[in-house]
Amino acid sequence: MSQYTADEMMTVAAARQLRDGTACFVGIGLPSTAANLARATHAPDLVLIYESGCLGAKPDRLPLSIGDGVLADTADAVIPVPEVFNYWLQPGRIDVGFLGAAQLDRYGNINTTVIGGDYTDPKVRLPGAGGAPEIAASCGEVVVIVRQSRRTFTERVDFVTSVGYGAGPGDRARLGLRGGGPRTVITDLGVLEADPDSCELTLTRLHPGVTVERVREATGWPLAVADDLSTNEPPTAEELTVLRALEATMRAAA
Amino acid sequence: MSQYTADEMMTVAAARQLRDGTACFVGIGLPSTAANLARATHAPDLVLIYESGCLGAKPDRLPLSIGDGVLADTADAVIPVPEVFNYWLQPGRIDVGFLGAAQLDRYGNINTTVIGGDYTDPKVRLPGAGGAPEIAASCGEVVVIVRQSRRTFTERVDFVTSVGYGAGPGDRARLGLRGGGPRTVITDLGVLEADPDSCELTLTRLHPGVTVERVREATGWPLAVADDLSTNEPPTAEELTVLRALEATMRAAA
Amino acid sequence: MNPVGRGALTNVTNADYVRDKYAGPHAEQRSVGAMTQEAGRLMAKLVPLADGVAELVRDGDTVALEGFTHLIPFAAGHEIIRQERRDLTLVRMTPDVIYDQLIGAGCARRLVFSWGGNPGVGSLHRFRDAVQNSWPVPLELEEHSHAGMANRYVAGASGLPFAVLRGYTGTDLPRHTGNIRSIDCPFTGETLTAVPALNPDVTVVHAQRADRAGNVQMWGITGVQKEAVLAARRSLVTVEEIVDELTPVPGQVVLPGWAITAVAHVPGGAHPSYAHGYSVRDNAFYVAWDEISRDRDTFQDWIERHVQNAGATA
Amino acid sequence: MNPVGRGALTNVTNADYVRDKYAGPHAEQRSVGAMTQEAGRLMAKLVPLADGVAELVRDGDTVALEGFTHLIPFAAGHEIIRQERRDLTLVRMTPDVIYDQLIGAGCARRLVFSWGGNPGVGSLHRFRDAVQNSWPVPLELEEHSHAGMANRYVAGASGLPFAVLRGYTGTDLPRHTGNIRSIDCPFTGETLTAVPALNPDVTVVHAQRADRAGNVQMWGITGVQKEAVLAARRSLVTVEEIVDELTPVPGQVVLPGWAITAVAHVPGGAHPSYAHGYSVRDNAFYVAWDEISRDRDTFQDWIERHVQNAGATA
Repeated sequence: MSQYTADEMMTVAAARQLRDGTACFVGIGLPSTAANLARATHAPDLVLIYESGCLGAKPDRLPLSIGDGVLADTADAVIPVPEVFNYWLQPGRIDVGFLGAAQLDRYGNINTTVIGGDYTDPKVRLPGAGGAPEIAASCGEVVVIVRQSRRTFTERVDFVTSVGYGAGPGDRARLGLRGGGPRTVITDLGVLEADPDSCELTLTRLHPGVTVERVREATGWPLAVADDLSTNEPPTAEELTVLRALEATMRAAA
Repeated sequence: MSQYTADEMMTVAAARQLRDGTACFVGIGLPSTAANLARATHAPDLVLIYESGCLGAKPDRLPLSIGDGVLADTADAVIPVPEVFNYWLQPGRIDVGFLGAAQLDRYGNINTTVIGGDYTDPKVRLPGAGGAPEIAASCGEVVVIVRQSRRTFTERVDFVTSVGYGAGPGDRARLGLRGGGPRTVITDLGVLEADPDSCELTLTRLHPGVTVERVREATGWPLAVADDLSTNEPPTAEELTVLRALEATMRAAA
Repeated sequence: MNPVGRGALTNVTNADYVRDKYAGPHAEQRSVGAMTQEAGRLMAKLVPLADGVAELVRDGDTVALEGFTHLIPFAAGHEIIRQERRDLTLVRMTPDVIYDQLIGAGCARRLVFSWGGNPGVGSLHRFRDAVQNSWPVPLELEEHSHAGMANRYVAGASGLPFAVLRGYTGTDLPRHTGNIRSIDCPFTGETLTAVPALNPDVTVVHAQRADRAGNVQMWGITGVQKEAVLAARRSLVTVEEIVDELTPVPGQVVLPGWAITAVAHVPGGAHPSYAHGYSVRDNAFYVAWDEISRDRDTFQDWIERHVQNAGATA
Repeated sequence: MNPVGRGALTNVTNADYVRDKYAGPHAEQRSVGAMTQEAGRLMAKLVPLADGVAELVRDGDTVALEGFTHLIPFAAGHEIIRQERRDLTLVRMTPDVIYDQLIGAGCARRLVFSWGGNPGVGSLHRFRDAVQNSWPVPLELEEHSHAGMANRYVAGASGLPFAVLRGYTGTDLPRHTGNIRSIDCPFTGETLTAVPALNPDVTVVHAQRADRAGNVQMWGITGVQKEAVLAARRSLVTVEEIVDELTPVPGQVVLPGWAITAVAHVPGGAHPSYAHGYSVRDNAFYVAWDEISRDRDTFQDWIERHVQNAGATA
């Protein structure tokens, strides 16, 4: 087993989450890296959908942006952006939505809009919603990839950009959100899964060498831990080789 | 001057109605023949729009149907049918809509749905609305081409498929119809134009050799006749030559 | 409760929704027997036409065979006649000769449409006979405009219950077609027209090509086919050709295999209509149909000889 | 009165409407000075970029420079900075570096958007500085989701006052963005979300090619450009190349010249973004922008040297 970083473990764990043959709505950055790693390893028929309009993109390098030409060149179909949201996302055709977060609460509600202060006078102005609110609403399930820290994993998000389970069980149904919500959160420390009864994000897996205590310290609420907590397999040599080759393509293109 | 038929005079008169550089929504049959005649003679930059999705079609023969391949092969753009109606017709981008009619009343209301009896048990079941209701609603103006007879030019249409001026002045505004309505009706006997005050179709031009009396006999209501009634120029030799060549292409393709 | 605002996010104990799989109008599309799942992969299954119709088109279904005089799925329509489907609600913007045949053969109970005719020729006599004389069975009509039908498919493909348009205003259509309603703009107060989504049980279209994963490629006039397929619970696409790779073509519409239930290889499956790049319209047939279809006996004789006694690829 | 039914068709004497020309949201598109009419023909006018911006982009306008990291109209944005437009309402789904530049240069009063960032790199520092510190001028925000913005353009292009979607539900966006409302389906009673149409005064996009009649052709990722152009009262398209004939290209979007106000020949006009088939993204610039834009002085120095002192084709 090679040496690897916490980010590499996170990306590998996220990639493993994706089943072959499913359709996955991919954001740029960590989600794109993980989805392309999955496609290059155990999930060759993973369907990658980028919100720029590329359905079934099969890039041979990591795209530099959501609208990289390599996505159009390799896609099954390039479609107008309104169709991405209206014809593909909204009707529930997409199995997995991959999201990042600047803040996340115990019910998987996500903030990517503003932190601190007031909406009109924030401490930090973030990029905003993008496709996330409707990805979180309509995909079969949502996978969140985010580095874990007390600043990010907060008791309450400063702005609900994308709804997880709202304030708990039943809220998604009450709001009429038809997708399954954030089933899984992959971090650099481990994996959290929404408890099927309480909807609360629960630590179910640790990355090798990480302790529960360390995850608790990086979580801004009293963290639920699964009884059958397990430890992830470290990245295989193949996973690391492919991941590093992918990242090298991005550096080369940049 | 050559010999010509009443249908040829009608088609030539309709073609002359189309100004170069305008955008025209074309139905199959007489409208398509007239529009292509216009494009081949005085209006080379007439933009032909077919509801099958062909914008700016430039067919070198008369199409056999609204979805003839020659329309796609020669169009500036082939677009999905929903876009024809939503992006092009509905916002009022199209100057002239060309319609036929099975029945027509003095206010240019058109029936292409059922004749006689009751809607659920009609004497004659016609093809129905197609694109006509919204063409009649949204085009800058409407030109109707129809052979004139008492059966067709009726006091009251059996079914309002497409609205002309409703029951008279102000009705289009009241209904929220944004296009100008049926300004001109071209028949095998002459040309009727909507009076700007009364909205009533008024005989303004006769085809050569036709009398007012003959037009009155072919009209199912007391026909208004313009004070300055004039007579159309007969088809020129060029118009007839081009028209007959166009019609020959259709027979050849069939 | 304002469903757009955050609303009252109170705790309840029932968390069923968390465990539920999304069960919207397209749930069935992913689970129609063995047709969509093979070795865990989401892709269209390649099937013989007869099997595709047998599994996907059922008595009583709402069925759309779409096309705008181009790529009309005649062969699939003939297979529906051969398999004697009954009580179908047929949906199409421009029902033409294949719908005349389905109606004359007694497959349809109801027609949802906006223009019914023999394109470039004239009227549909079997359609007329069914409406005017209930032969061979009564035919209910639900009649729209093209703009309305196109938008109904768009809403269906979009997972919305309705669409908004400027349409039908002042016409007699809303007197006879129940599901044309008005709707007010929540911003300007302006009144517009609403029509409900169309979600056929099955949509059947013909296309030029598919690859072995069931990705479908069509070009030329593609009408409302994409929307009709995406609006449907199940879909069957007949194609001229199965190829190893779909090389890009200008003006193409590509439907990914995972959005289609089944693909059948049926060369010439659009005859007498045409497949751009593969065949031209058999205009003589359209003209001949006017005569064939005028009389019930000549119609039945034609169906007997050219459909009933012909194979699945007729 | 039910506007969908025939209503009361009574006689009134005022027939003004009959004589009125249609005066909907696109009336201006056909009559913006000399730009749309030439020898009676409806077509886009070919203009130098500086003239196009001078005539079509006005102080106080609502302006959309659209693109989804591909075909971003940087050169046109720079010309807007050079001509010192002020009080613009900038509209875009993905405001990126060119919007950071316009905002930092003080052209904008308001931003209507759904995601503002340096794509693939990080945050926009001039955007942040304007929001957090009102530098150089305060920037009002109207914030949406991508689905909402895309549908707002679709409604604008369609001549409708609003669009319907499943969106925003449960988020905090409707608390801060006034024009997100709920709407009930007139058929099912289900509550959905409505957003108002976007109709920019002018939309600016970059495309690969145009012909001499101003027909525009773009391909690759074409985002929401078609809708943004069709939704606008006026439009300006910069292109890599003017050609005699637009040969078809797979994946193309063609906008007819009669639907566009003006076309300017600006090779490289998308730099540092890319034009599929003509150039590749200058990623180093996007990375460098992160540094350049962090500091007000380095930003101003860059604008001075690379925009103010550069020609119209910079």
